[in-house]
Amino acid sequence: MSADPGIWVAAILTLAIFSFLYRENPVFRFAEHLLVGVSAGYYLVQYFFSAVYRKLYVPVFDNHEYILIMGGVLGAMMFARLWRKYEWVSRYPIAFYVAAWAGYVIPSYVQVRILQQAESTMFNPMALPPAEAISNFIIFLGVVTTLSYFYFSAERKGPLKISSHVGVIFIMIGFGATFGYNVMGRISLLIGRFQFLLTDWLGIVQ
Amino acid sequence: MKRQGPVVVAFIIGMLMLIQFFTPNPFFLRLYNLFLDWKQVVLGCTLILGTWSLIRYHTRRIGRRQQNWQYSYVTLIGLAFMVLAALIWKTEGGPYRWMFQNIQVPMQATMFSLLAFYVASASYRAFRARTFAATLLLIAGALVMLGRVPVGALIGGNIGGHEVTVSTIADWILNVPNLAAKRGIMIGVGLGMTATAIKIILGIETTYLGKSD
Amino acid sequence: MAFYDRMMQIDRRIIYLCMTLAVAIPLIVPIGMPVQVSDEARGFYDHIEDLEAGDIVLFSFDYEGDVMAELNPMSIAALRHLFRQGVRVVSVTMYAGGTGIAQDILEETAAEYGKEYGIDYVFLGYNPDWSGTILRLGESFKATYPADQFGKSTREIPLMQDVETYDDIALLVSIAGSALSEYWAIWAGGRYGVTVVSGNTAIQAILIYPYYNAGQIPGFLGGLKGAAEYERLVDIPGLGIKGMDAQSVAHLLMLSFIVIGNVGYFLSRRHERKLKEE
Amino acid sequence: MRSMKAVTSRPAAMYVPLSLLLFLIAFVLLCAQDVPASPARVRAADTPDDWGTCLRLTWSQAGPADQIETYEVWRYDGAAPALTIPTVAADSVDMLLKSLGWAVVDTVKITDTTFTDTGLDAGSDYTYIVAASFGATKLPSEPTVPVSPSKQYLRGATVNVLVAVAVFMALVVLLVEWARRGAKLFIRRIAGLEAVEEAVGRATEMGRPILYVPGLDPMDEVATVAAIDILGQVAKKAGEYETRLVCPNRDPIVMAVAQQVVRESYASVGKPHLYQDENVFYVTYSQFGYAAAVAAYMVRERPATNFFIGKFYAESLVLAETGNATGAIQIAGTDSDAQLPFFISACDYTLIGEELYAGAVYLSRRPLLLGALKAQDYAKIIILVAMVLGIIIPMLSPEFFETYRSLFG
Repeated sequence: MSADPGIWVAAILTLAIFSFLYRENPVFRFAEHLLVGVSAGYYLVQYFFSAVYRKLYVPVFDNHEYILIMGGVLGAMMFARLWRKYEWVSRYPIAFYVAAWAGYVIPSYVQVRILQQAESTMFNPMALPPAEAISNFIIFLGVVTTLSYFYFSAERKGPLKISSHVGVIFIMIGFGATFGYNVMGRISLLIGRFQFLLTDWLGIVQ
Repeated sequence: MKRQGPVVVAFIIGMLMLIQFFTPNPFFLRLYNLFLDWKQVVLGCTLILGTWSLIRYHTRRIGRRQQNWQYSYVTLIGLAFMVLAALIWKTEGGPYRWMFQNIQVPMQATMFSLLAFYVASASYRAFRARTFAATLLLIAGALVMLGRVPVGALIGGNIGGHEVTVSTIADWILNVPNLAAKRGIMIGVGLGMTATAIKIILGIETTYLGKSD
Repeated sequence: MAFYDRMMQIDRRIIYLCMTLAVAIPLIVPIGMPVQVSDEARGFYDHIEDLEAGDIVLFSFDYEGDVMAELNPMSIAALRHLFRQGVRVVSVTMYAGGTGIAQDILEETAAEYGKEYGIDYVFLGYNPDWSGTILRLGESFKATYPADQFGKSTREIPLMQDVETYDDIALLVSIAGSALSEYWAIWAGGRYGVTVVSGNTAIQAILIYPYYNAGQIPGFLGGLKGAAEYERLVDIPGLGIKGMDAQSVAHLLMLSFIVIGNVGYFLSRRHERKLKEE
Repeated sequence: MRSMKAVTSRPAAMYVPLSLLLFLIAFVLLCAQDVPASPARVRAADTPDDWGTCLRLTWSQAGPADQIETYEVWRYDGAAPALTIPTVAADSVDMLLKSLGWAVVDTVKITDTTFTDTGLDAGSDYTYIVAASFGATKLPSEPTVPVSPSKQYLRGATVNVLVAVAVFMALVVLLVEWARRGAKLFIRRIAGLEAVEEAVGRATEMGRPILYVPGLDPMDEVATVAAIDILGQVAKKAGEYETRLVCPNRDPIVMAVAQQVVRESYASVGKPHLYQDENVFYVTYSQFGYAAAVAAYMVRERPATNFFIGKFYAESLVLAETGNATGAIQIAGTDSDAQLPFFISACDYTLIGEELYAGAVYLSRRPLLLGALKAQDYAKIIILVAMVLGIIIPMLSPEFFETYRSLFG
């Protein structure tokens, strides 16, 4: 059994969280509130200090890159929302924050999520062994019908009805597969916690 | 100033970032890096607003003696302790790091590991051959689940000269129908995301600025 | 309540209890199940195996404490493999919570192979904003990370003299609990032409398949099974192989519950049909 | 030498020229192997897709590889004057080149036969020499033709993306304009969204709150923007029914935006007094800290309706399964495809992928947004046609197929 108080604290809190599976109870409630408080403090320190110190204080005061003051100005503008009358001021940093990334993602998503995915769906059936050609054709069929499932401009009637039904078949198989595949990952997390309890804390398993 | 200003800002900033992708001009790259730095500072500052909101939420609960108000002290003390610990003993070691490693990390990991239980109860409920669609979900799920553990490679046999096991079927499901569905969804989502981003830049979408229509 | 109704409505807590036992017992009493290697894991292995001594690999710890159980076995096995090959490792993390994990694993594996900090490996630490970091590394490593995790200037670290941009990187390994390996592939791979292989949590791994098939990520390890397969390939048994027994038993347990639920469902349907006929 | 002897000892004169020839061939072959040659065919060219700061050098391997240790790349800023180097002694070569204004840029491994010189000025001329160096010997190549790096305004590899983005933007602008002019645009029913009204109504009847989780991602994630849109619509309904809406947040900026949106929504249905800051609050940036708090909230306060709309990660099942156990009506919507199966198995309605983006449009029925949704559908048709062509074309002409396919890569 471990003699490290840190391990003991961690083990007790681990059990406290597990107790939620049985029912919500005071021990869990304590652990949950502690987790919220400690993690909120942790991230405040990590992000506030890393951002304001590294991206504002150091560049401006040590490196004299005065343009970075603008970040501080935008950040300060967010505080305007504490007074309802000046809340509109905070819309500027929000507009900046959202639009900067929106502009950036447009070409990236078009390239990676649309064009390249369409490209990988195309294939030359003559150049492939039959088994692979069939698999590729199934992929093609699945992509086309799944995409047709998301066609909003018409009622699902006639050919669209058939193709979106086929699309649902693919979607359901895909979801089943994702579900099944994820089971493994979820269980390994639990294995990790048990390894901690059994090895690090109790020392039963080596 | 109040209404149109932010929309104009969104247009200019968004367009600059859009152009950035297409040109090797270093000015745009510098701009991009600058914007990222500004964004970090905005997030850092807003975290103070967020934390303020958390503090107010809990002080109100205590003030009004709402149900379970005593626990709000735990949150507030935990928060205050972390901030003070960082200020007094710095973040590389000391109590700040100890709290992170022995309180935050194990609880987060345990919360995450609850998924092993939830995934079991959810699959027990959802994987039932009620409808055609649910049956497909069930079959694909069960095959992949079996195929991804060592047992799966042992179940199967030789069909037409090919070694077919649950593992190979599972791999085929992952690589063919699953891939097709994922890709179809991905293209659709890509279009939706791109359209939304275009709407933001062009000022067609403004709800995020808190404007109702 | 009829028996088949009971089969369909097992209390959640009974499922939870069985799950606890299914994971705990095999850990205490191991069974030793065989591991079969997938093509994805072989791709990951081959890309590392093809490296030459002296090559430089960028190794990114893209995860935090919550997925340690799944990803630490991969990081450890991959670093052992890299160090065994005599490859030099430049390491980073894209998560604030990843620094402690990265530091521990690097120190532990480097010590096993007698590697020296600053010459054989270096840890640059965490830089907020992963997307910016990924792109900026393409312009300059030293400008993105003026100092390493321990505050030492990167200009003074011998290993960093050979690293200016992605052009100097022979392979990028991202061990990720999120979409980060996809982003590495999209930006570092797509824009700067670095080969990216990844180790992923099982949930993330399923999203890697489109990238794997399109050749954007030519090899990856999926979940604990991926780690076990890889441990098999490098022939260094570790946490992955140890956990596979518990994994197998837990899967069988879940399948049994699903079977019970379905049998109950069919019995109840048959019963309903009988009632109708009567 | 032995062969010469052999020739003279034989009378047959015809062997003499033949032997000489053989000797010559042998000599040339031996020389080719023994005497190192300087790097040949040195070329400098502009690198594509940059801002005129790089030049790329290529050359063919100098022989023999086992003797040469490294290559030195020398640069002369400008068009170098003609140059003859009479010596191969490394020191003399260095001195001569340096005195003429040449400088070493870098030393390259013997296995490399390319080098990219960076940090140059666009438009200026540069001349290069590549010298093979071994021991005290250095064999410089002929100087290259002077080359100047040039600026490219457009990254060549992104032209297809540029065209696609331009087409898509044009579609959006056109259809939005069309909608603005009052064109009637049809959108089909989306099941999950029909249920919103019912879900809000149920919470009202039961006198319990509505929980709205706007995903875990920051405000710049597109899914979060969609989640905020839908939040606005849900808040209006909640305002009409005077039902409490609770929205815990993981990201502080999303919290700020959500507060504003909820307040405006209440105001727009004439119930501004219903808004209270404490119902839209920040919890913690920690993913599972947040999940723990929200799960605990569901068990303690038992909201009648849960919305999980936006970008989700592994915590999705913690939220959905806990909500399912409390018996709440659950409506989910996400583009995180890995989380969709969990939402589908534990929620009553799930907006899948793109439906999330259609959701806000569908609920608000704002014509401009409808126009943009139409643009998405037309783009979808273009992609579908392009993919169908992508399997028809190879059957007709495999050569053209490669070209066609490369348009997308």
